[in-house]
Amino acid sequence: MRKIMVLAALVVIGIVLLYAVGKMPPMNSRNTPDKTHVVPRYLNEGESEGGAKNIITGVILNYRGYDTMGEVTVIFSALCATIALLDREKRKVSRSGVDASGVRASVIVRTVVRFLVPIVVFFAAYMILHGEATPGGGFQGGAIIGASVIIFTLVFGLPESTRRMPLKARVPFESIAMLGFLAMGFIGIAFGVNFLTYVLPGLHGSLVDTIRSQMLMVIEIGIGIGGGLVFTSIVLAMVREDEYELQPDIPQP
Amino acid sequence: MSVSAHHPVLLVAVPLFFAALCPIWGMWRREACFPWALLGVVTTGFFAWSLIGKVTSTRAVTYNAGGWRPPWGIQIRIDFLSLLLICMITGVGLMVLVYSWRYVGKELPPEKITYYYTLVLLILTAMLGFSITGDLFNFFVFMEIFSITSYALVAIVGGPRAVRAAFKYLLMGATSSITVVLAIALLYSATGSLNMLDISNRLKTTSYLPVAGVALVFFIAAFSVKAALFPVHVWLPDAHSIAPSPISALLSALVIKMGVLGIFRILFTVYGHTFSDLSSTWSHVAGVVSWAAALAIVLGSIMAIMQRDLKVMIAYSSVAQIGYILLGITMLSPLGMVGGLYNMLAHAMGKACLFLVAGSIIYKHGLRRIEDMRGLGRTMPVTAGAFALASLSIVGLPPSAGFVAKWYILWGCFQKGNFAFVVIVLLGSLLSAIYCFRVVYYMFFAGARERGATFDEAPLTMYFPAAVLSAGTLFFGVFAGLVIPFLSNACRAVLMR
Amino acid sequence: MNFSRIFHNLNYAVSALLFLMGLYTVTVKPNLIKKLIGLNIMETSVFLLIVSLGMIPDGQAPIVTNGVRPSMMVNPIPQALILTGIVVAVSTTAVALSLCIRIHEKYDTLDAFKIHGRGGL
Amino acid sequence: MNWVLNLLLLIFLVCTAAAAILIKDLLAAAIVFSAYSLLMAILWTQLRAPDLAITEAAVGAGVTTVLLIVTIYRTVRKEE
Repeated sequence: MRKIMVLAALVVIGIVLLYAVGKMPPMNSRNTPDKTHVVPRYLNEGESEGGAKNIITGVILNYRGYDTMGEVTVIFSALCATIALLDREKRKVSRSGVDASGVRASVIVRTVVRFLVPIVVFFAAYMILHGEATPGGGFQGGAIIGASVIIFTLVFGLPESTRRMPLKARVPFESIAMLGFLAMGFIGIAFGVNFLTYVLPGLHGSLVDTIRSQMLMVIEIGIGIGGGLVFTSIVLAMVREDEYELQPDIPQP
Repeated sequence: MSVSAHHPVLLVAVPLFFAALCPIWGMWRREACFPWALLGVVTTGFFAWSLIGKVTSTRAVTYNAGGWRPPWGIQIRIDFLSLLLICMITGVGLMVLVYSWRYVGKELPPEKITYYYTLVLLILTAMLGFSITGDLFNFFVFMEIFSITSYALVAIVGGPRAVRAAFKYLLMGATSSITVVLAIALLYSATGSLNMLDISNRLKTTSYLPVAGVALVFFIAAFSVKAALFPVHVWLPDAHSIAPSPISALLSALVIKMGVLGIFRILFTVYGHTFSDLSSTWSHVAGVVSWAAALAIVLGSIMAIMQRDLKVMIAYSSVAQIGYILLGITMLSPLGMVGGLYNMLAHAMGKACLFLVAGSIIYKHGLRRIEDMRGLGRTMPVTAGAFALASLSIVGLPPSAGFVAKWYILWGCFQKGNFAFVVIVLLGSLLSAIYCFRVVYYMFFAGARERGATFDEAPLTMYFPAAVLSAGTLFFGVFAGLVIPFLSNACRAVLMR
Repeated sequence: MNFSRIFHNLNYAVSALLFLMGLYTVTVKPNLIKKLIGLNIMETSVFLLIVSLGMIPDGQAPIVTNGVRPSMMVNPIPQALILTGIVVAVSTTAVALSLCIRIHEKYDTLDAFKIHGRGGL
Repeated sequence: MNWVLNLLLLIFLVCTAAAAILIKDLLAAAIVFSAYSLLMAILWTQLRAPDLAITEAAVGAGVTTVLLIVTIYRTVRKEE
């Protein structure tokens, strides 16, 4: 009964959607409203005004920087929500270096991961720092940092990764993405221009561009570190297994 | 440019700053979180206060984030409705925060307190940002922040019913969020812009009006879920009744108003200008919303009467009151709209007060069932008195703010000549009188002897906010002239263009 | 209904189909994790729609490099919006999964019908 | 944009989505969902959105899948 009602509703929604698809501007054409109104300025002036060769980076950090501030707040609130629901990982856990079934990861996996993680982190750093000119940026870099921590945790176990990244070191930096945005915004206000304006008055020549790219870089690094730590903390809070605490240490082979 | 020109953005930036630093304070010392959050809300309240004069003297205060003019950048735009909402958010938020101090200390495990205050600051930030933005996608971003935080706050205590209710809320809320993105995508494809006023201008000339019409339907459907309009209200009674009481107050008084604001912005700010092809779709959508709202008034009240648990009853009453607000707004007469918007204010204060009172009773005596409230009027006079005053406003009796609101709504119905709605509004008031005064009766008049007449009041920081809020309903009933002229100007401007 | 236009807008039609599949999963499937997978499918389907909006014939990625003129670039706004959208999606999923863990602790099942009785969620 | 590749990717997308919905084993469904995300990433590179493709590959296929798997590991694996 419920299924039939749902299916009927879905059919109605589907017909409405198909109707919209039939009436929508043709795909893959140049003369649709979205490509003639706001975008030309972004594409033509994006490098000089927005301060980034990668127009998307310019749009998300500069033209729509306020949105991106909201976006980093979204992941921060997701972290707060996860912690509020699940609590932080416990600090003292004794069973180290084993996976869930109590089996130590093989030496090959451990060695490979030990070499892989620095490379992945290095790649993430490249992505964060070079997001201005190539695809990538703070979020992508942050997600990759998070992924590297996940790999590390899977192989070396939760205690090892909480030892490497203790809670006290993580908490102050989790909100750094928002603080980066706010700091740059307040600098703008202090100089008498609008919030999140990177072109400060009273500067001349190439200094304007330099200051702007430095400010964008601060925000980008903030997003990278903050995003990476948030993903790390969410995953660590979720993999926390309460049974870990109760079991004695397994002797290392 | 002086600092006062930046107040619109500081309204978001300052509470965000406080929220960002809250976990760090909590790591140092848990007790530091409450004063820190209080300081944040008070500072934000100062900015909201400072905007009152500016907004009432001009039609709207605008601020370009990043210094980019509207179609290219994000514009913050504070009109009178936004002003009303930010005053409500900071005011009710402050009261709820003060109330939380003792309540949370008892109800929550200590390790969750830090993140409780962080989440409350985040939810207030997001609602402030949502009320003042003039950009559709920014609208969505802030909506996501307050949605995610409210899912977590509902389940923060972690009882079985709480996590179940929170998951239900999350599923419906997330589905509606996705629908909002879909609608934004359709509207963007038809107009090529994201600024609300710019979209509204471009809708006059676009050749893709059918797409915009479909987007309108999706928008309204999605925001109806956030506002808990009648057929999609099913998450509300569970979530609002099981959440910790200060959070119930926050959700019922403010968060569902955000859905109403979404419907208002879409119907009037974005689609208000469009005529010709779209006008029939538009008026049909408004008609459907007003009938759903009328049904919500009747059925929500009936469900509230059938409840035996006080908080569930108050939650169902929210469904009915949202019906009043949306009925007033979608009636398309200036008087009705004034009534609907004024009811937002009245309901925010009244409903926050009712939930805080219910929380005090749970805190003090652990009572949830209405029959168990006998004699509380003697032992907890301030709390019970606040409840009685606030229920005057919920029912809509003079001299409360709820009376003014319902009077205007009724007047609007007469103006439109829609007598079915007249009957429904009056019937709704009658039904709400039944469910509210039943509780008042138990508190003050039934079986007082069973409980000792000793004074056994909740702590000061708990009955004071409730008393302030109920006094607020009285104040805005007597001095409705402070707000109504501006509201009616705003409504006439919205409807006449 | 204009079927040739629908076929031309194939990406849009497929994203509409994926949206419906996701919605079906969210409403009908009893398992909570299944519902979340459906939610994610819905989300990505909308993202596909928005990204497809920005495409132009022989378009290039909107990155200023040698030999790419601004008129050859695809629309960057949808991409900027979806970047936000993806992060929002993963945030919602994280919160929902934490709720799932708690629900499993309390009810020892993730079946909506067992948790809620007959009506399901 | 290559029409043939686009069409193929769309077909695969629908297939993986259907599989992720229909498979009873939640772990397998999560893995199939990760494949779906990767296909979406490839489609986005075809639509000239490299930034999005990287994000979707890292977040959609990586982080979301890991979160799903962690949850499945802590709860139940089979859909009853």
